[in-house]
Parts: sequence; C-alpha cells; structure tokens
Amino acid sequence: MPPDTFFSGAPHWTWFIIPYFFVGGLAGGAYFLTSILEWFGKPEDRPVVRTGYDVAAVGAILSGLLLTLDLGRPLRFWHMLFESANVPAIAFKAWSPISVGAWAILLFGLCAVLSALGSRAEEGRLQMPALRAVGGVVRGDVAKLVAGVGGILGFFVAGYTGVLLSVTNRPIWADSPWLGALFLVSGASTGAATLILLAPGRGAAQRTLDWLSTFDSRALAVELLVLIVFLVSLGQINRVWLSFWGFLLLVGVVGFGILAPLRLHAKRAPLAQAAKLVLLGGFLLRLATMLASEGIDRYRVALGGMGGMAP
Amino acid sequence: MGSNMAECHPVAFRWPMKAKLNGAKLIHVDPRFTRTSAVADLHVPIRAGSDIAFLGGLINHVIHSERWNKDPFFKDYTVHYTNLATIVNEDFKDTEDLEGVFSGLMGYKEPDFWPYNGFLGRYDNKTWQYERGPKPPGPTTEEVIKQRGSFDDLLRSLRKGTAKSDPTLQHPRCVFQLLRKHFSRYTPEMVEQICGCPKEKFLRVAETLLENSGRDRTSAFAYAVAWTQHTYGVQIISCCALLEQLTGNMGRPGGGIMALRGHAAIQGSTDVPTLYHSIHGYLNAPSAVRPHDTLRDYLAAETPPTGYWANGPKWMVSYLKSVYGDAATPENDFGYDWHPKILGDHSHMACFAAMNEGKIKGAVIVGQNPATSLNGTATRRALRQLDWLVVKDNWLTETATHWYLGPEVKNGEVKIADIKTEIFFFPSTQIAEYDGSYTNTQRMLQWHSMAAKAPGDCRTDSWFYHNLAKRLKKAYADSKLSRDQGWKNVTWDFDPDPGETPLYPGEISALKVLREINGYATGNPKQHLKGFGELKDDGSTTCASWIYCGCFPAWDQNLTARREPDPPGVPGAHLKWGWAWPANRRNIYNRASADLNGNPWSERKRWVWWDPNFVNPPDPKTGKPIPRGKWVGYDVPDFTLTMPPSHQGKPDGIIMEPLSGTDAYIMRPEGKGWIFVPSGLVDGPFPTHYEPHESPVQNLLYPKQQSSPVHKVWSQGKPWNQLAAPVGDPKYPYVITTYRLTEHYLAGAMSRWLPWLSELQPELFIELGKDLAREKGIKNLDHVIISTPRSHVRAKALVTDRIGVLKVAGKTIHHVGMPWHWGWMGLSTGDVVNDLTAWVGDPNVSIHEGKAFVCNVERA
Amino acid sequence: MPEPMGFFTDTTVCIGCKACEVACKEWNQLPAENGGVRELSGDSYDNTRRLDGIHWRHVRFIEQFKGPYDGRWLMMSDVCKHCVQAGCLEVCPTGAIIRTEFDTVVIQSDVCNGCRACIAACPFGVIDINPVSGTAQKCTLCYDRLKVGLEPACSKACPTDSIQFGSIAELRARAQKRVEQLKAQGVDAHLYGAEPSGPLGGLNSFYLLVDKDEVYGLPHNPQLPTRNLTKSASWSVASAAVLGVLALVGLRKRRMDEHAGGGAGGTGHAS
Amino acid sequence: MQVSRRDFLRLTASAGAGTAVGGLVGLGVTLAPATARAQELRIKDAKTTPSICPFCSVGCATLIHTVNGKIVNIEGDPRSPHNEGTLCPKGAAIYQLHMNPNRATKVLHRKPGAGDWEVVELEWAMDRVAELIKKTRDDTFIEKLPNGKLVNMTPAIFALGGATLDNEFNHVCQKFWRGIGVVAIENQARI
Repeated sequence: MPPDTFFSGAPHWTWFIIPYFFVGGLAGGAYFLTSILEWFGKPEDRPVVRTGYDVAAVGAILSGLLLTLDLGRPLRFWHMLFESANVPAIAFKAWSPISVGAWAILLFGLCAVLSALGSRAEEGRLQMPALRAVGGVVRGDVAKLVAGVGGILGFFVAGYTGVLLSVTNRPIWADSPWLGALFLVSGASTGAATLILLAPGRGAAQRTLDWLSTFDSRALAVELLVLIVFLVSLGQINRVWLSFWGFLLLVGVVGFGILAPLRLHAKRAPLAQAAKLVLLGGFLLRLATMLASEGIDRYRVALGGMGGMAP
Repeated sequence: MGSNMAECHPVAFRWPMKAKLNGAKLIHVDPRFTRTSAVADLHVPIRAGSDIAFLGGLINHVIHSERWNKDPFFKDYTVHYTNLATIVNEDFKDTEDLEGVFSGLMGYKEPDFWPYNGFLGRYDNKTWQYERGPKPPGPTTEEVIKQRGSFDDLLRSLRKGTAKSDPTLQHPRCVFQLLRKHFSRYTPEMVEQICGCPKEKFLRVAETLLENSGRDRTSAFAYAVAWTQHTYGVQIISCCALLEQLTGNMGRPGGGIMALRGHAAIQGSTDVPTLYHSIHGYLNAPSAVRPHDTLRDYLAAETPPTGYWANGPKWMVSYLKSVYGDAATPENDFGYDWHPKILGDHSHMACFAAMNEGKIKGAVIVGQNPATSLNGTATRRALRQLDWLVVKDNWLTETATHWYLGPEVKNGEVKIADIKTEIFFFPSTQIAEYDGSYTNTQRMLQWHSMAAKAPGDCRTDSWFYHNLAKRLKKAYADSKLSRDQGWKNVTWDFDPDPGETPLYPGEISALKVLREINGYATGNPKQHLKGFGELKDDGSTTCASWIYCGCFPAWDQNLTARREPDPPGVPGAHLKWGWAWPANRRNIYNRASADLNGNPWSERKRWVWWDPNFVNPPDPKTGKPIPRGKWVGYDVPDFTLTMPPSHQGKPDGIIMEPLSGTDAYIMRPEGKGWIFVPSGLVDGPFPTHYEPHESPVQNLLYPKQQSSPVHKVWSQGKPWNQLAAPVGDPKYPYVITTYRLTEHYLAGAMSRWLPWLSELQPELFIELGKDLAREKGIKNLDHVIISTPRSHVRAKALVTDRIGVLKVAGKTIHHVGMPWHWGWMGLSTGDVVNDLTAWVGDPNVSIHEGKAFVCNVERA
Repeated sequence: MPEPMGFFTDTTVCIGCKACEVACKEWNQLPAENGGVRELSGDSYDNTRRLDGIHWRHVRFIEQFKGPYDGRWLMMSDVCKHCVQAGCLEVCPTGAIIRTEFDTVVIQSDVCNGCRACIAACPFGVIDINPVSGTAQKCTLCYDRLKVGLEPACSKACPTDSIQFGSIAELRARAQKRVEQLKAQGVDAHLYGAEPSGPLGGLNSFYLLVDKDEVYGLPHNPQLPTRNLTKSASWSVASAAVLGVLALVGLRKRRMDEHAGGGAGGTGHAS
Repeated sequence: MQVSRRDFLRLTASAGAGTAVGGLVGLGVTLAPATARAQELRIKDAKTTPSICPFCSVGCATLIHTVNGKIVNIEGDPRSPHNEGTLCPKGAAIYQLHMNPNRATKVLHRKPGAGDWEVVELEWAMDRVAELIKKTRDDTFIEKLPNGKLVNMTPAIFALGGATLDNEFNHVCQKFWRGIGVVAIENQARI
C-alpha cells in the first residue's frame, strides 16, 4: 500500500512557482552575503555590495510578480496580507509558511529596495529628488541596520520555500524535513554565483570575488551533504526518483550543479563557468523536486478495479 | 429477476434496502453482476432468456418440498384461492405429451387486408377449458343478440356449467396433477444445464423462497423489461405469478410481483391506452378479426358472465357515452358502429413493417424516439418511406434528424434529396411547465402543477392534439359522408371554463380532461361519479375509464393532487397520498391477505381482515338493514365490503352472485386465481421453457420445439430485414443482452443533452468477460465491433468479471451486455445498439425480443 | 451554538447511483467537466475519478473479483472530511478557509485568492481550483442549507441512506451499531475517521468500510501538514547558521592573510 | 455537548506531544469556530410548486422552487411515501431538463427532398399538419372491408408516444385519433 502522502492532490505549482523559488532563493542568498560584507567587509567590497543590493531588489520584485501571477485570482494578492473582510486587520499565520512568506517577501523587497537606493545615492547615481532623499537616509548605520534585517529576511526567503513544500501532504515534499535546508543552501550558493557573475561588471575587487568563490564551494559542499541527507530521509519514497526527474536530479543537479563547479573551483578555473553551472544546478534542483511530486496524483485502485483482490 | 432495480429504479430500491437492514434476504438473478447484485445477499448468474427454466425449477422444487406439503397454509391458500384443484377437460394435452406444444396448435395465414400480424402459428384453446357441469337453461347468446335483449340477459346466456374440482388434488386431470407433470423435468440439474447457474446457487434460492413464504412471511418478485422483452415474455411473468400463488404470496403485504415499469406515465399510457389493442380500462379494442360486429357481439365475445369483469357492459357503454356524448343512444348502440375497428396487429413493429411497404403514409411521434429503436436500420428505412412525419419533443431527437444525420445518410447509402418525406418538428414543454397527472408503476395517479412558463414555441403535447382536433372539427363540420359522422359526433370540450386562464394560448384544461376520464352523471358534468360501482349500462353515466372512476369524486376534489402521508410509525398504505386505481386500492386481491375465516394469516402480515362486529348503516339505495360485519384494514379491501367469509354464492347467478366469501380473486370468473390459464394467453395455459428466437443452444427440454410455436416474426425474408441467426450459428457465438444505466434514460433524449448526466457515463461501451477479452486480444477501452445479422455497432470495451462465461448444455457460452442509451444527437453520443435487435416478439403483446439474442465481437 | 454536524457514509448500502454527485452539482450550481463531453475512463463505472473544484462528491467503484461472477463490487461516495483538525484551514494564508459554528470547514470563495496551499495541504486530495471562480473549492456541507435548518443536498438525495447527515454524536452511535450488526453477520467492517483520538482529531465526515482504507483511496494515517513545520524550520535555521559561519570564517581568513602581509589571495584568475 | 467537545479538541491538540499542532495551539491555531458570510440561500423567498419526476415510473415527488417565474432549484419532496425527499441522479438533474441551452424552442419544417430545416410559424405548421392528416385520412379511409365488415378506420396513419407524457395527454391523443378513425396508436409500453 502506498505512503499516506500519495492520496493528496497536486497544487499545480509549476511554471510561475519554480522560477520564483529559484529567483527568490538566489536573491535572498545574494542579499545575505551582501549584508555580511556591509557589516564586516571593507571599502573594496563595495562594488559587490552594490551588485548584491541590485540583485536582491530586482529579485524581490520579480518574485512578488511571479507569485502574484501564479494566483487563481492575482488581483486578490493583498488578501494574503490583510483580512479582506475587515481591512486593515492583518492576515498572518505564524504556523503557515505561505502566510509568513508573503510578509517576508514584502519586507525583504522593502529592505532590498532601500539598500539599493542607499548604495546608488552613495554613488550619486540618483536623479529623482524624492529617491535621492530616501537614498540619502540609507547610509552608514541605517544602511547596516536595513542590510542586517534584509539579510536575515533574505535567508528566510531562500529557505521558507522549501519549508512551505514540507508543510503539505504531498509526496517527497512532506516526506522529509530537509527541503527547507536544501533550498536555503542552494539559495546561498546560487546567490554567490550570481554575484560572481555580475559583480565584475561593477568593478569588483579580486579579493571579494575570491571570498565569494571560496564561500560558494563550501556552500556547494554543504548542499551536497544536505541533498544526501534529504534523499536518505525520504526512505522508501525514493522509488519516485526512478523516473526522468531522478535522472535530472542525479546528472543535472549533483553532476553539473554541484560536483562540476566544485571541481572547477578546485582547479581555480575561471569563476564564471562554475557560477553558471551552479545557477543551472540550482534551477534544476527546484524543477526536479517540484515536478517529481506534481506528477503524482491521488492514489486509486488500478484501472478497471483489477487491483484489489484480483491478480 | 428480470430487473436491475438498483440501477433502473434506484429510489424504489430504497425499500428493499431498508428491508435488508431489517433482516430480509435479497436475491438477484441476472446474467450480469450489477449494482443490484453488489448489495444483494446472493447473486445468481443465468443465461439471458432462460428464466422460465429457472422459475419452473423453483415450482418443481416447491411442490415436492416437505415444507409445502406439510404446512397446511399452502393447501389452504391454493385450494381455496386458486384453481389448483379445478379439473381440466379431458382433451387437453400437455407439452409433455406433445413434445413441446399444447393441444390445439394450428397453422396461421395472414389475412390479405392486414398481413402484418407475424404469428408463426396459432392455438385453439377449446381443449384448455375446465370440465364443467351442465349449462344453466335459458335463451342462447345468438337469440339475445338477435332480439337486442338486455345486457344482463346477454350475461345469463353466456353462463357455463360450474367447473368441477377435487380439493384432495388427487384427480389425474386436476390442475395440481397437470402442473406436477408439466414441470417434472425441471430438475436442479436441468436448471443448471439450461441456465448455466450452479445447482447449489439455484437450491439456495429455492430454499430461501420456501423459508420466507407462509403464514408469517412473504416473498416478492420484482421484474422489469428483462422479463417482457422475449418471444415468451408474458409466459415468464405468468410463471412467476403461478409460483407466487403456489407459495401463497399473492394479495399479501410484502408479497406478489412488482412490475417495475420504465416511464413516468407508462402505466397511465396503458390504462388510458395510447395502444392499439385496448380502449380505456383494459377493454379490448373492437376488432375486425373477432366477432365484434355489433355492441352485443362485442360484449358477448369480451365479457365473462361472472366475476367482476362481468360489469363490462356498464364500462363499455359509459366509455361510448364519453366519446359520442348525446349522440350515443341505446338505439344506435351508443355509437358503437362509429368506433373504429382494428384489422389485427397494429403494434409498433407491425406498423414499421407496414410502413416499410408504404402502407403507412403519415406518422406523428410525440416524446418517443423510434430512430434509435428496435432493428433501427429497418426502422429508419421505414421512416424514409413516409409522405409526412411530425416529431414533437423537447430536443432534436434522432427521429427528428434521421433524414440528415442518420448513419445511412452519413455513410452515403442514402441521398437526402431522395427522402421525399415532409417533416415537422414541434418543441415541447418540460414537466415543470404544465399541469397534469402521471400514473406510477404502483398504479398511483399523482398530480403535478405548472411552476414556470416554457420558452419560445414550446407547447404542451395536449395543446398539440387539442388544436389539431379543433382544426379537423372545423374541416369536417359540413361533411355529409357517413364515414365522417363518427368524428362529427365525438365530444371535444377541453377548453378552460370561462374565468379560468389557459397556461398557454389555446391550452387545454388538464382538470377538465381528468374529469371526463373520471366520469359524471350524463347531462350533468358537475355531478362527478364517486366510483365505478355507480356506472350504468343504460347511458345514464358518462365515464371514459372505469378504472380511474373515483380519482375525481367531486367537482372540487382532485384526489390525485393529495399530498398527505400517514404519520410515521403507523402501519398504513398512505391512502391520502395521490390516488391509486382501482378505488384507491394499493394492494390488489388483498382479500387473500386474510385466511378463509377472514382473520389475518398472522399478526406480522395483517393487512385486510373481516370485522364481524362492525355495525353497518342500512343500504343507502334500498334502505334495507345490513347485518353486522365488514372487511376492514390498512388498505381499501378488494372484496364486497359486507360479504362475510362464510357467504355461499348462487351457482347460476351472474356477475358477483356466484362468488363466495373465500373467492379472493374477484376479477376471475370463478373468483379463483389462475395457476392453469384456460384463456387469455395465446401461447399456452402453462409456462413452458422455449429458447429465444436466436440462441446458441438447442432446447434441452423439447429438442423438437426450439422456440415458441406461436411467437411473432415480422417482415420475414424482406430485403431490409435480415433475420435471425440459426441455432448455434458459429458466426454469432455469443449471447448478448441490452440494458440501462442509472446515469442515462432510455434512448438518451432526456439524459444525453444534460451535462450533469453526460459526464457520468460519457460513452457507449460493451461489457465483456476477461476470458473472452483474452481469447480475442481485447484490452480494456479498446474499440470493438459488435455484429448481428441485422447490423453492427462500434463501442469501447469494458473488460470485467461482472459478466462472463456460463456453462450451458455442456458448452461454454460467453455472455456480453450493452447499454442502449446512445444515438448521434446530444452531448454524449454513440452508436445505436438497438440496430442489433430483431423484429421478433411475443405473441400475446407483440413486445420484441431485446433481452436475449446472439452476436459476434471483434477488435476494431 | 449548534452541535457539530457531519456525514456518516455507510459504504455497504451504497448502490453507486451518483445521486449525491448530481444533487451536489444542482444545489451548488457546479458545471460539468468540459460541458459534459468526456471520454470513458474504463475504470469500472467511475467516470468522475476524483474530488476537485467542480466535483464535491465522488462515487468510487472498486471491482474485486477472483473470476467471472465471483467477487464483490465496492462502492463509496467520497467527500470532504471536514476534519476536526484541518490542514487546509491551517495553511490558508488569506483566512478564506474557516471553521463554522457547525464545526464544518468552509472555503469562502470571495476571500480565497487561489494560492492553492490548501490543495497541497489536504491529505485526502479533496480540494482543487474551480475554473469558473479561479478559487479553491470543495464541499461546504451545504453551509447555506444548514444555516436555515435544511439537510445537505447529497445526503437528502441519497436513495439508500448510504450518506447520513446528523450530529456527530448521534452518527457515531448509529455507526457503531451498524458495525456490530455487520460483524454479527461475519462482515469485517470498520469505521474510518470516527475516533476523536484518531488522526486529525476525528473526521466530521466518516465512513464504514469493509476493506483496507487505501482500497477506498483513503490514507491510513492522514496527518496535518504542520507536522513538518518545527523540524523543517529548525534544520533551515541550522543550515543558515552554518552558512553564516562559513561566510564569516571566509572574511576572517582574508583579514588574517592581509595581516600576514602579502596577497595570498593571488591574482591568478581575474575574470 | 459542543463545549466539552471543544475543550477536548484543545486537549488533543496541545497534547499532540511534539507535533507542530501542539505548539500551534499556543499560537492560537484556529480550531475555534468562526461564522462565514454564507452565500445567499438560493431558495430564499422562492415559490414552491409540487411536481413529479418525469423519468422512471417510481413517481418520486419533487418540489420546484421558482423566483419570479424562473426555476432556481428542484429537489425531492420529503413528505412523499415513495421517495421521502430522495432522488436518483436523473431526478436530481431535472433542473437541467429545463434550464438548458440545448433545448429546442422553435418550430422546424423540412420540405420533401430539402437538405435543411426552415424555421416556421407555429400556427402555419399546425394548419399544414391538420391538412396532411385530413388528406391522408380521406385517401385511405376504409368504411367496410371486402368481407363486408364495418370498420370505419384508416390504417395509414401511425401515432407514437405517450409513456413519457401525462394521463391527460394520453386521453386527448387517443380520443382524437380513434375519433377520426386512426387505430395505429402506440407508445413505449409496447417495447
């Protein structure tokens, strides 16, 4: 008899949600790393910091957009934040990842945009007076504070998507408590990879990039570890991987997404290559875990009822 | 048996299920394991069409059982309430004597003025009569007719001598001994051989039936068209009736036979007959092929002198008054000569046979869909021969569209331009859009009222005929031709009374129609008749239908509209809910629910009984005092209310006079139920096992007589009617039966247009067993072709163990089944399964054999 | 406040007529799938196949045969379980899903925004999007009828009373009696979801079954989605911490290297 | 009853040792009832008309709810001793017999040999049908058979249908046909 999660229905979280999980993850990861530099970094790290803020801001806005478009009734997005029946009462369920997540993205986005404005003001690249005013405020300790909060939210956004999947009754997702961790780590690695790819354009210092690549390889190692733990924790559920999605997970995620970049880092090969692979891996990880589960619909006795007692 | 009650009458099945929860045993005998079988205590698979062998086996088992012979109840019931003890004429020869036929079999020749009767043979039933004492003296029938004597004199002239009987059941020619002999070879082994059901299962059925019959327990049978649609359908039901009388289940609560009919008003359309063979209240239609020349000839031929049917003259005269009104006088035999006479069989298939030969020019089809019906290919060909065709329905049915969407047109066999028929389609109202009454399968009339107006040109079907009638009245108003005088004299007063507003412009008043059916004192339509007891044969009463008389006992009392159920917990018949004919009686022959002395057979089975202390008011007519005592109970007693159980009848009297206080079957001339049927059935006094017209096996009981010797075959040898496969034809090796599903209705006109129903059963399928599927390499959902000599259809395979192989006569026979709901119109479409069926039918009622024939199945 | 109300479905008297499905659609004015034009499923007489946004009742057909005519045909009318502890209600971020005064679980269509968290959260696969409204929908136990004292459409229509409506307390008593009656007849019957101590604190729509729960498409041990929350969250936090440390360690190392003088970082591979 | 049951819920919930719910009750996970804004009851202030199911022969009683002449709901009549308010899927679908875009609402006419229908006036069509019936009757009427028997009939017109229609229809139908001498009157009861 099948496990208890095989009787639930698929939520059809696919072509908006998968990219959202990916983008949200890397935006969160990037912001987290950036905020670390904001706090503990040096002036030479600024280019990367600025890139990080932009990535986070754009990522957050994109995430919100994807999430909204995925809704059956997009115009009711705000119902996730306020009780539609009695506004302005706030709709918030501490125990519901999707509820908390909605708020998290909002605040994360807010911080990211503020930080981005701040960094642009710093460069004196803000024309519009209003924006310049706002940006002007976000500097020094304020910037640190915003970045601090945003960084933590960043990691939350990167991680809660996995927790969200675990807090369901769907095969794979609800069958392991490790999906949150997995997505979070992958968020960090893809975040780092994004910075590695974009920062040089903004004149990033070599040292910062080195730091990023070191971090990235460590994150990848952790990711591999968590992935293994995740698979182990799935136990008998793993038979679902005897499919295209299993192949994708093994070759795409583990092979191209983790081992290959690790090897490149070790060989100190040009960073961009590794980074691109990391991004690919991060995307495929979500694709595989999402679609493998989406493909499984409510369990029923075999066609024509020839299951049951009959041979 | 013969019914898939859970699927075709789900709500009625509520009650068997409740009984089951109270410990009743539920048995389903059927070729398929259906949704009924799924909840039954026992499912017994039998080959479609082998029902008489099975029931005959039960009869044989019962009369030899210890219980039936030891428990006095059974003899008490059968000897006094049925003709089991009656002695039969010595010239009678049984099928056991004549290798499968009864005495009196003759050839049959079609009359040239109407050669569409289809009989293969005919029986003369004079050797089937009782042995009788001397005929009472008096003028002969011929004399009475010549002298235009009174109808009572006519009845007297019809009296026969009293039938002889032997209550000890020992006389070699008494019905019991004949019965014993007739069914002696219907052994459990024979049943297993013919029906293909395991002997053990058959015996379990027999034992369960016996255990649950007697003073304290009753057993009921429920059947539907799986018993009627055979070349011996009436005999299957007759066989069950025989068994139920034999086991003392008739006329008792929880006993008897339930005919589960198919349509909301099918009982009504039989009572108020839009059927060629009968006029109101089951009076036979005047016929050119019976001695019906004058009213008295008709009555002499159709009325028994004794028993309740002997009131026939009153019913017939009142009917004629309802047709011709004041123009109907004693002098002109109440207009009898104007009334059209039938030429023979004008039934469904007979008419389509005639239509194919151009003998029928025009057709008006209302709320029926023959294009998807019996031998559809031949039926649609017949429709194409018409000069004009009117279809009135709620949807564009297959019948309305056969001329441009029918398979023959689609596949190019027929050019639309070559179809010379002028065709009309009139849209109809739905149930909620007009007033009227339905008669349900329990003979209960229930009124429904208009709730909303119909859209567009939708009109009621009564509106259609009402407005046609008005036009034709006008058209013939000035005719002097004798042939038109009848129509000119037909009364036609259905317009709403001044003050009443019609539901639609030109709509009839349904109440007014029901009033005419119920009847009133001639000349005073406001004075309604309270019951058929008030009917007269002198023209002073006007009543279309004697059996419906009483449903509208006063101008403002439409009893069919009552909706007052009995309070919960009270044992009752809900007599204030609607109105059931006859006389609001819910259980017919219920005198039999009490013993010879009028006491209930048992407390549990109390229904109607004799209350000796009941104080009767004096006779309203004569004012004479009536002695104490009356029949009372939960139901309306089916007996002369004040006739005590001890009453002895006048042997030489007429109508009810000769009947005694124990003659429970008052419609029978001698007041006794018929186990042996001396008249009324054209195919034998006892049910006999014959094979269906198409069968894969020989008749094991009567190798010399494969099928019924008198059943009907229409359009034999006509090019458009490819007939039957020979016995055991290897080209058509499988037995097929057709059936209905809960989710659809009949040919689908009322269900395949409804999204909610179509999605539940979206496509045509054939159910076939796993062994056959394996043999033929057919997988579930594969497309397959099902073929018979008539036609072939395409369907998806539903491979299942709910139907399969049966061992018949040592042969392995595959059984398949198909629902017949589909056609080319609607949301859910599919091939017409009825195209597979043949124009062969029952000799008594001309119903086709749609439930048992042979076919072949191949992968498409 | 009214008593908790619900359904007891006795599958042993179900005749698979699907009156419940249609009565539900009639009352709630739910559309047929693709306007009623569909293909045969081939799965016995079940062409509905699942509960979803436009099928709030679903009759299952399970053929169990050893050979021709030799076996049984199980039927069961499935519906939302109105769990005492409802996963859908827990995760719903908009507050569209509420528990009513009858202790039933209802999705308010005017609040729901179709995020579909409840679909994934339901262990029974009851909920799905109704394409017409774009929102998640399921059985409301005819909340609008209950409010005016009417029986839900499906149980009212059920010809054999396989679906029984009433107060949970009374239904449980009735169900227990029926199980005993069947056991006495040698039928191996059991109740699913009638136990308050059982999964999800009991189901306000519970069933009498005569085979394994899974045979009827019911999970043997349905659970709340939030069972994973604490664990999953903790592991995420933990891994976040690990990464944080790794990042800081990286920075620290960099500083050390500088103090050690000389760019150990190397400039080998600027990109 | 309900009170004790609610407390019981809380108990099981918070006692769900270690399970998420355990913690959540603290956070106030809403097991406590709320009142939804129920959608308007469809049969509120509807007119109720007693009716009968038009499908099979069981004769289930129904109640038809209409709001200003428009059908909004049809369900079983709980008073009926036949169905006690229950219905089968067909009975439950009676609503769609009426409220259905597929319903035919126009009178159609097809000329002999024509390839298509024409929409025509109801009155015209009735006149034309009456005309055809009269012509066929007059052309084929038999007063006496060759053998001299008086029959006053025509076998050339065939009337079909009635089992799905009312008793009143059946009376009007058979009275009309027999009145003008048509005997070939049949309905579903035959088959």
